[in-house]
Amino acid sequence: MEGLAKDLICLRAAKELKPGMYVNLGIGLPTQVANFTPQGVILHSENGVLGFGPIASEEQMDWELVNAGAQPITLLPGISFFHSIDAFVMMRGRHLDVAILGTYQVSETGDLANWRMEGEALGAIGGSMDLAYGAKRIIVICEHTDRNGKPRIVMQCTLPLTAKGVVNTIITSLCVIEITKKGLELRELAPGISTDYVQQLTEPKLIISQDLKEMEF
Amino acid sequence: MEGLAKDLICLRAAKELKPGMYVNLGIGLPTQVANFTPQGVILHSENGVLGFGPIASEEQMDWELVNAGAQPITLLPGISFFHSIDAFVMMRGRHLDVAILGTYQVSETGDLANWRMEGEALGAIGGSMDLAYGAKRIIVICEHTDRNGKPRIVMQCTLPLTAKGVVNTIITSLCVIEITKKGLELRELAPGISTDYVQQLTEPKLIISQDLKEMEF
Amino acid sequence: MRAQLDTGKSPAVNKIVATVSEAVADIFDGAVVGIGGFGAAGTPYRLILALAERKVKELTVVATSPRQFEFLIQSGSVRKAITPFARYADPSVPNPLREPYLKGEIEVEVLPIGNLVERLRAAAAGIPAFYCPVGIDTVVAEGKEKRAFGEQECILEHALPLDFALIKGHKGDRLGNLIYRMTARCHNPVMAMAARVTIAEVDEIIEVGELNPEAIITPGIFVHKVVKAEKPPLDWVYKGVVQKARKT
Amino acid sequence: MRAQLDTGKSPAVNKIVATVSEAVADIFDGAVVGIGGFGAAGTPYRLILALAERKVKELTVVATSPRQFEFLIQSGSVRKAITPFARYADPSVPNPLREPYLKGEIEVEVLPIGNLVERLRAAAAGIPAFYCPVGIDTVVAEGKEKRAFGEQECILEHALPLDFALIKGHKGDRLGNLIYRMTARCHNPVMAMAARVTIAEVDEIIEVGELNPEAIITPGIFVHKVVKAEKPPLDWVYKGVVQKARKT
Repeated sequence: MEGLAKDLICLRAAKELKPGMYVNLGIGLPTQVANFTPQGVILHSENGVLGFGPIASEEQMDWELVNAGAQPITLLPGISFFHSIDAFVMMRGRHLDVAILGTYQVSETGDLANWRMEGEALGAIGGSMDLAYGAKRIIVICEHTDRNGKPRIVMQCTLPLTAKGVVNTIITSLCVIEITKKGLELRELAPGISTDYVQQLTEPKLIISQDLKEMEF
Repeated sequence: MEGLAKDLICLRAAKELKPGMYVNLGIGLPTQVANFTPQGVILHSENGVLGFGPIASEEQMDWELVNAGAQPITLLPGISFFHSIDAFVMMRGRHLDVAILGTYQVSETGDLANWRMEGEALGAIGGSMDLAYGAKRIIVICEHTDRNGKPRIVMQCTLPLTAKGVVNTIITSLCVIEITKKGLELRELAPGISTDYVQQLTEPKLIISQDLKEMEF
Repeated sequence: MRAQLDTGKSPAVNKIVATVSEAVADIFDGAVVGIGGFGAAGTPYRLILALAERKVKELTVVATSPRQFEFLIQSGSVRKAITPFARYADPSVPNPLREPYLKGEIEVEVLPIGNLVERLRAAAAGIPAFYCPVGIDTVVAEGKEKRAFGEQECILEHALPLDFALIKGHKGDRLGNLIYRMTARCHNPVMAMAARVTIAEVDEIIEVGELNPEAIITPGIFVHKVVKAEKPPLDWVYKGVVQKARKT
Repeated sequence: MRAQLDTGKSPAVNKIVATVSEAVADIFDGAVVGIGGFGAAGTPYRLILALAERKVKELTVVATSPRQFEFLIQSGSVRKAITPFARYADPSVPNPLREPYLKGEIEVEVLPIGNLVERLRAAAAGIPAFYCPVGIDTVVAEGKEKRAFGEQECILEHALPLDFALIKGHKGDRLGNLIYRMTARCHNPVMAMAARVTIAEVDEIIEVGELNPEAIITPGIFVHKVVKAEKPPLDWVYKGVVQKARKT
């Protein structure tokens, strides 16, 4: 499939983050956004840490300093540790400005399905529902289609829901879509990607923004 | 009125406390029990401290080291500070072995009324209800009668309740009473005090314990 | 493509304000204001005085006792008080709530400290309501929904969100990270968590990175303004009677 | 009349036990056992192994993921798992719950971490039940009572008390006071609070008074046994696959 490499999806997502924002990066692809966040963004992880730095290198690794995805992270001045009670107060009580989450499916009305894969007997809810309901703004980042080439942006989620009507923005390998009351508004295209191509790989009908532009990084 | 001085009531109450017990001493007279607790008793106060020592002397005073009654207290090795959320988890979640509380009235069935005085427009609930419901054992200490000479141990509380049916033991200037399913059992008398004298100043009919004895200190 | 963030750099965020007056400047008429402290310890006296001087009206104040809002009663700023001690703990100290309460000028809700703390925490944690046994069979239960869990009769208590919290820290940095000193911690952390805007007066402002990350009690996410303030005179603290203290 | 307590003496309480086997000796068949840790960090591996060796039966385990109870699945000790990650977070790691779940040998309740943490905290705090929006419109809400607060649809969640908690601290003293290390803190404090009996494995036992009273994270009231244990081999930690680790 055409479109952005994963690093570029993360880089584009990082542009949504401004100094002073409190941000959680979900398990999976979103954790990589930590490597691109502008200075002044304060990262939260649900295992109980606020204000950490990028993913640790092999030499920096300490197995007791990790994010919720168990990836080793780094210290920044001003970092704080707390227990999971307080970590989840931050998530569930609308204290976080943004959560960036991965997903299997997202619907036209912002329903999110990101905890159980197709055909899985069990699944991993983790902190995904807490973030989906609790953060002030939800940005979803993903490959535009799943590994079988099927759209992830669908009319109705067929996988078990994480939360209903919570997603604000979708950033994929092909485009940036804002979920508005009128529907899915296509705001940005990846370099070399056409509106038709995106529509072809997206179930719901897209509204083309009057300000449609090429993604910048 | 005859009977024990306040210090002796506190001293007798302190005998109920054993090493390893976690204990809260309510505002008022009970705070003075801190001066008599045997070594190994771990004192809790609802403003967020566990494992403190006796009331501070004039020279030891630090206005940021106080109990819930705003009395200056002292440090012991092993003391810990925490916020009021955790302080009240300890109280409400059955983590404390004993709470010693003052009272205006206590009923035959262990109802407690200790937050609003006769004729008061408002009152001070403070942490009294939290302790009354939350501690594993409630010991009430008080003068046997109120300042007008009327019984504090009554058939029915006429003052607003703190909690219903929670008191286990009453230690007064005259005696020690255990609240049993059958009623109030008189277990100990202060030196020189007679059963008749206690009954005369107590509304409910007392059951005289087969092991009735003189208080020891 | 932007280079990777330099590690070792602290976030470019500055929550420090210069004066207590500036710190309380946004508090509006009718706001719900929580005030930290338990007794004198942990009470943000300088913020309280600054707020009293602004003469805002119709506040709902949430605090342990009148010790935290007596200045605000005097400035005519209080419409309602939600407090576990609707007088000083020591009943011999004159009660500043009594007259305005009897005259109907100030509404008073008296409640167990634990119910108050849990209601604030619930607001912080996105929990709209919870059941608890504390208060059952008492005036606290009047007018409240009741329900038994097992043999335990409970009341339904609702979250109590704050528009503003005035709190007292010991040391703070420009990210809003705070530590407290001994029992001056008390209600300050929960007030901070429950408020939309938390304003902290501190004894000392320190550099980012000076606080031990394992011992930060209130992480900066819960704090919006930090101001250095002088400690209160000791006779405010020991006398208990705030009127007297004003003369110093 | 007894003389006043000497100040400066610490309480004569000793919660230290000599071995991890002794520490878990009282855990009975059918017990509800909470296990701290989030990923490898904060996981009390030595206590878990000691419990697996006892071959108790029919446990309900409450933990972040199978990482905390894979040894107990292998020892046939688990009847039910209450866990937010009903597989490893990385789906490419083989899921030890899958087979026993599909065969009906282990019942699995998968739930949001926050609901789990709040249910544990509720048990600790004497709150039998609370409402929260997280889980509404999902499988988490199935069979649960629902109620709207304002426009917010919520589910009723119940307290989850533990018979035992196995936790991992960094340093502890004989009173049970604990500190943790960085993100190894995670669920350990809430497990400690929610359990009738809390058993802590620590890297180091220190003298009473050595911990900074302002930085004690779990006060001793929540801890009943403390045992010094070796840190786990690093390949348990990094490989993610616990079976491999057993061979070391």
